[in-house]
Amino acid sequence: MKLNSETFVLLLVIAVLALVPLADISLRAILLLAISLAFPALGLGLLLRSGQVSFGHALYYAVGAYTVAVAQKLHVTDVFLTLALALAASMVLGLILGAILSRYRGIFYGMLNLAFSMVGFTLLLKLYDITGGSDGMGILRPTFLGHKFSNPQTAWAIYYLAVAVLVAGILFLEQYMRSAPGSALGAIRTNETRLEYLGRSARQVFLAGHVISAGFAGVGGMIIAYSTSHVTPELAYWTLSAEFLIVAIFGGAGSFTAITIGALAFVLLRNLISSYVVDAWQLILGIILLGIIMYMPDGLWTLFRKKPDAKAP
Amino acid sequence: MTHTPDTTAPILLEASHISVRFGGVTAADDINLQVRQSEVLGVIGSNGSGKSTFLNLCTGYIRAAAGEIRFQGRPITHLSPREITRLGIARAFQHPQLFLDKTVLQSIVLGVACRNRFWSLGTVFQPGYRAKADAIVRTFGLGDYADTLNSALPEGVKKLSDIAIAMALEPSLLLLDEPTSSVSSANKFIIMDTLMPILRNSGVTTIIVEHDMEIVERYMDRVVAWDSGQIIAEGSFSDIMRNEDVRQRVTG
Amino acid sequence: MTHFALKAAVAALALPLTLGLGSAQANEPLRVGVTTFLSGPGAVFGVPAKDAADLLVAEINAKGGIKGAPVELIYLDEAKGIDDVVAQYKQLATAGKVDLMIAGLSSSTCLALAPVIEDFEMPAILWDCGTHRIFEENDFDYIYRTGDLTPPNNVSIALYTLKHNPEIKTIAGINPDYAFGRDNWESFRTAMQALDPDIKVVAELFPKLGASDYSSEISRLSALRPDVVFTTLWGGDMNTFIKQASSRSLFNNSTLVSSNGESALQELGDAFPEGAIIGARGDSWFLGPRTAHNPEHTKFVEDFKAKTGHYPIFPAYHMAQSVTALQQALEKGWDGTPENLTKGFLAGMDGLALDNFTGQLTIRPDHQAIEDQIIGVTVKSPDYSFPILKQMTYIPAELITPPVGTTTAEWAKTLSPKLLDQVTIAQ
Amino acid sequence: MNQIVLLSLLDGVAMSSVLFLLAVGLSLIFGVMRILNIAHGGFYAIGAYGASLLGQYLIGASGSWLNFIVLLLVAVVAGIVLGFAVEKLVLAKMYDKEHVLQILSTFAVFMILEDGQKLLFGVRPYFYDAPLVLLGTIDVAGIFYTRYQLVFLPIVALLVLASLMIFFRRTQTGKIIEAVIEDTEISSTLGINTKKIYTYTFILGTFLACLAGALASPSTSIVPGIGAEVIVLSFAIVATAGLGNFFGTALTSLIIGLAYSISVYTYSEFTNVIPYLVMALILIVKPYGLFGKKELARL
Repeated sequence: MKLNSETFVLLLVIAVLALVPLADISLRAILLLAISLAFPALGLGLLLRSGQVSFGHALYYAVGAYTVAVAQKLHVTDVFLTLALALAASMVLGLILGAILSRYRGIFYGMLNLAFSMVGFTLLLKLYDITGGSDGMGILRPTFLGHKFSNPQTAWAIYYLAVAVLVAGILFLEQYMRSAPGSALGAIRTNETRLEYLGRSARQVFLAGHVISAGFAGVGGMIIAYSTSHVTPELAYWTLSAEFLIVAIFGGAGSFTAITIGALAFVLLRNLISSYVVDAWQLILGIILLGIIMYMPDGLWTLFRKKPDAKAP
Repeated sequence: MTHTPDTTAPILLEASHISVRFGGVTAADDINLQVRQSEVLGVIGSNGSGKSTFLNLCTGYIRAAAGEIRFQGRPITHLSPREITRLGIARAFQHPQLFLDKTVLQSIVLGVACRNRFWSLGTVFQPGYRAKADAIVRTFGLGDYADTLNSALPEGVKKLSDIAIAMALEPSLLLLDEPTSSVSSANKFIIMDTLMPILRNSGVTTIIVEHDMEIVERYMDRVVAWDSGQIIAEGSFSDIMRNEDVRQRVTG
Repeated sequence: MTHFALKAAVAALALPLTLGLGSAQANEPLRVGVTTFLSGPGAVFGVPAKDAADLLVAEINAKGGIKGAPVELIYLDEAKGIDDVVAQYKQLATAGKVDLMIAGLSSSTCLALAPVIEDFEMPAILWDCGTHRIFEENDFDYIYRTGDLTPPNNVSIALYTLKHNPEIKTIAGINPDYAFGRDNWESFRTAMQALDPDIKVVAELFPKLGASDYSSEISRLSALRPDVVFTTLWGGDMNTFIKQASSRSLFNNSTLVSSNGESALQELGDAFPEGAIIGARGDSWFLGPRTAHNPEHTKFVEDFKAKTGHYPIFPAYHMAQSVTALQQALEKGWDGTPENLTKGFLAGMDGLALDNFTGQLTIRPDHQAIEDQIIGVTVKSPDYSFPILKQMTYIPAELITPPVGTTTAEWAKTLSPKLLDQVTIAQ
Repeated sequence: MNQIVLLSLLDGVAMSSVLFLLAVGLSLIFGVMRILNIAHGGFYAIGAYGASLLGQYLIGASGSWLNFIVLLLVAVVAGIVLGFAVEKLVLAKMYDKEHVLQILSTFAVFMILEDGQKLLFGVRPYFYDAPLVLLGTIDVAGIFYTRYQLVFLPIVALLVLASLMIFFRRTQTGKIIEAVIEDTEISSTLGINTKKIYTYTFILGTFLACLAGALASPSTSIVPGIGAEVIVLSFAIVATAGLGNFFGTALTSLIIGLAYSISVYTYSEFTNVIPYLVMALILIVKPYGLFGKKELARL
């Protein structure tokens, strides 16, 4: 990866995530929340490359979170194992639903995602014996390869694990966009016909994108589960899906690093605002969002983007 | 520029008794046509004569009501465009189908990747693919536009870019739909003069649907004249132009 | 729109301000985290409890605090969602900004928060939630419950109901779709059927918490015409259900039975049906005969009325129980030094027996408080703008509470019609 | 058994009429403007809060026939003010933007309205059922139904449907809008002033949303977050019907309403999932909804 401005910003983000909590421990939780939000937003960022939006990715977020809870119920407490399980569970569900969803584009893709997520939300609410209904499920302190650490140690370990996974995730997405299936994602937006006439299935390309985005949402859910020690059906509610989308747009569909910054900015901004005025966060966010949509449609990405030469020489 | 057709060359594509109709219009009526290895076949006909239909039939875009199309001896009548493409039939479009968010080079590299190992996390700009793509860009004289977004290309260049992407698939049969339509008469020869050598050197068999008689006369080895879903004449340009019908119904 | 845990961080940024004030005082203040519903439908329950807590803590501080340490309350709003409350608590605890917890109006909050608090080894009192699962499924060292648990609430009202009307043959339940609702219905149903095996259950409805419309459910209940409609809907949900049901005359054919109905009397006023059998989830009620003539109680009721314009409802009493229990425990067991706070609290809570204006309760070895249950029948009163209770009866705790070490399920099996003979209700 | 069928039918009809009023405005706006208006939920909530608060304030718990004037008044005023403001201040600037951004802009408006309500009306639940009590109840097979839900709401729903039909079939403006629904491109080339039509349509849609809220308020308790609850529900209906088709919307409302109430009597555990199950199933079979057209498939 050559050191262009974007790489530099990424390194900066990593440094911030790694060092700030050491300076002020009470920021650790906030940053962890931002990270858990960044994952689904990154997933949606990938889908935005194909010009598609989902109003239902909270479903995969919730699946990731509940996987941790259910795994613990079955005495699987290892962090790395639950990470793998959350990833697998959300991707498998993504594959099953994606098999249907990949036929749809635009509003219908977005709406059908919404419908599935609301079904999931209601199931989590109603399958009382498995999910505890609206009580949700508690998450205990996990083990690390068999070691159980003290409460503070565990918190630190989970935080840095999350940071590491986030960086890995960003690097993966950037590599994916350099690969053939990733580069073909853009074709979903511009010209599926040509893709078909290059002998490749637009539907499969889109499905792959959907499954990966589901996986990212799932990992985000796994992190939120550990950071709050409790999961509830709210994690699947549509407003959360919309929040992911906002963060993605906030950062800008053009750059995964930007989306990560978007998540950080989003959460920090929320805390700042909420600590001064009660019940006005959504109002202010709404106004900010309108501003970004109208005057900065490419989000924070505009700040350090290199546009490919758009005019003929 | 035209070559005398090699009648001994093996048959690459064979359409037998192909019929298809849309509503009342007969687009193809019991068509029989053979295309031989490495020839450049021109399909002419008035608008709505069904000449473009033939390309759509060959690529599986529309299904024949009756008859069969064989490619390299293998029936392709019921295959999807994707499957047919995978067998080695590539096409360009009258209205170029381009990835408007990609540069010319990016699109061609993606084309090369589609032809080779597509499902891999490897960078699409890997040396192997890159070299192939660069070669294509060079031969098509697209060097100046390599890093220009397709959306920003002038019309004529769009056409070339569209064909270049098709060539990235290294097809054994190339289908071109009016490659010089909506191009200034000055540029149309430039396009064809870039294109033909490439086709000749690569030895790719080509079917060109064309309504511009100058182009047909200059570049086609063999011509079939199409009218209301039927082939009314077949042979070299000069041959079929002796045919009264053709002069009237096709070129007239 | 629930911001679940993300909102947690609010606390982190907001708290330094509030805490700054506290630490300015001479003695290190006791920083007590309190979770209750401050907004949403639950506020109908949670805000009176907050008022009671503020009232009592003001008194305590006016008298010099507990062992010289002023008490300082840090509220967490349960309406923001369980995840949010847990996350906020973790923030406070991690940053060392809270010493004690008074937690859990909602059973969901208790089930979620208790293990986390225990993990931080922080002393805590569960003040209102009723779920029996707390101490039956866990063995907590740091957590006590001054509020009582679900089985007594419902076994007592089942006994009362059958005493009041032995002819009951069919019952239906409509309860909120979470631990509290399901546990209450479960223990009421089993008690009724144990006390009278002929009783049939005709419907078990669990509308989701905060449902805004019960029309279809009411149609179904009206169609089934059960002798008893049992509900533990609460707060805004209770109000909505009762109003919608009353306007459709559901209670002409069915008796309303609610083990937590007392809390809805003042909210609903005359919309609340007469002849309903209701409980107050404990032995405290502002007109309860036992405390009616206790001057402390009179003062509490008057202050509360002056502060809020309402009479205290049972959540207010539950909060009062936990605050006074906390005070009594610390004054008994704590030497006043911050480092011994936890030890002192645990020592003080063990075997604590409370007998004050809130009524009587004793802490069992399993950290669970037990108390009698006051039950009555609603009747319109010239003196109040809302129905009050007649035929008030205290059902003794020992008859209706699973003994230590016995799970509710096992204990429920031991219930039999014979139990009815040991109870007499006021006529 | 028959009784159950009858009752769930009655409940279903009562519910369907609310669902229809809820969804038809959304459907109309999408049909004409191709915008999925998330703010719709916020408009509904404001209609509900406005109606019950104003009723309480002006008339009081006793209630009188004026209540119905108030219901309508609130819907009209809120509809015109909100509709005009949002269309002019936000949407007018969005028409040339990507569809994703258009949707998000309406979501931004939705969020602003959500907190606006909290600041204006507080967080305690409201329940003002005077209009409902006023109309009294009727006895069907020994069950008491409120005339309001069983008679009044369905009639209003039918009136709205009828007047929409007349408006679109008979009036000039209606025909023009119809044309726009059929094909935006063509209509603009026909020199139809789409801008003006967009404004009218959005105001009309907003009015319908506020009306739905106002009419629903007497039979439901109004709490923060109802907007979010109803918007997904109306999305489900509109998408199932086929976006932009409000006759389909009426039918779908009926289907979902009935399915819902039947589930209360049979599988009450899964009542809340019914609308989305219906939607998912129908969309899987008919990808563009019951009455949808393919051209809507692309953003």
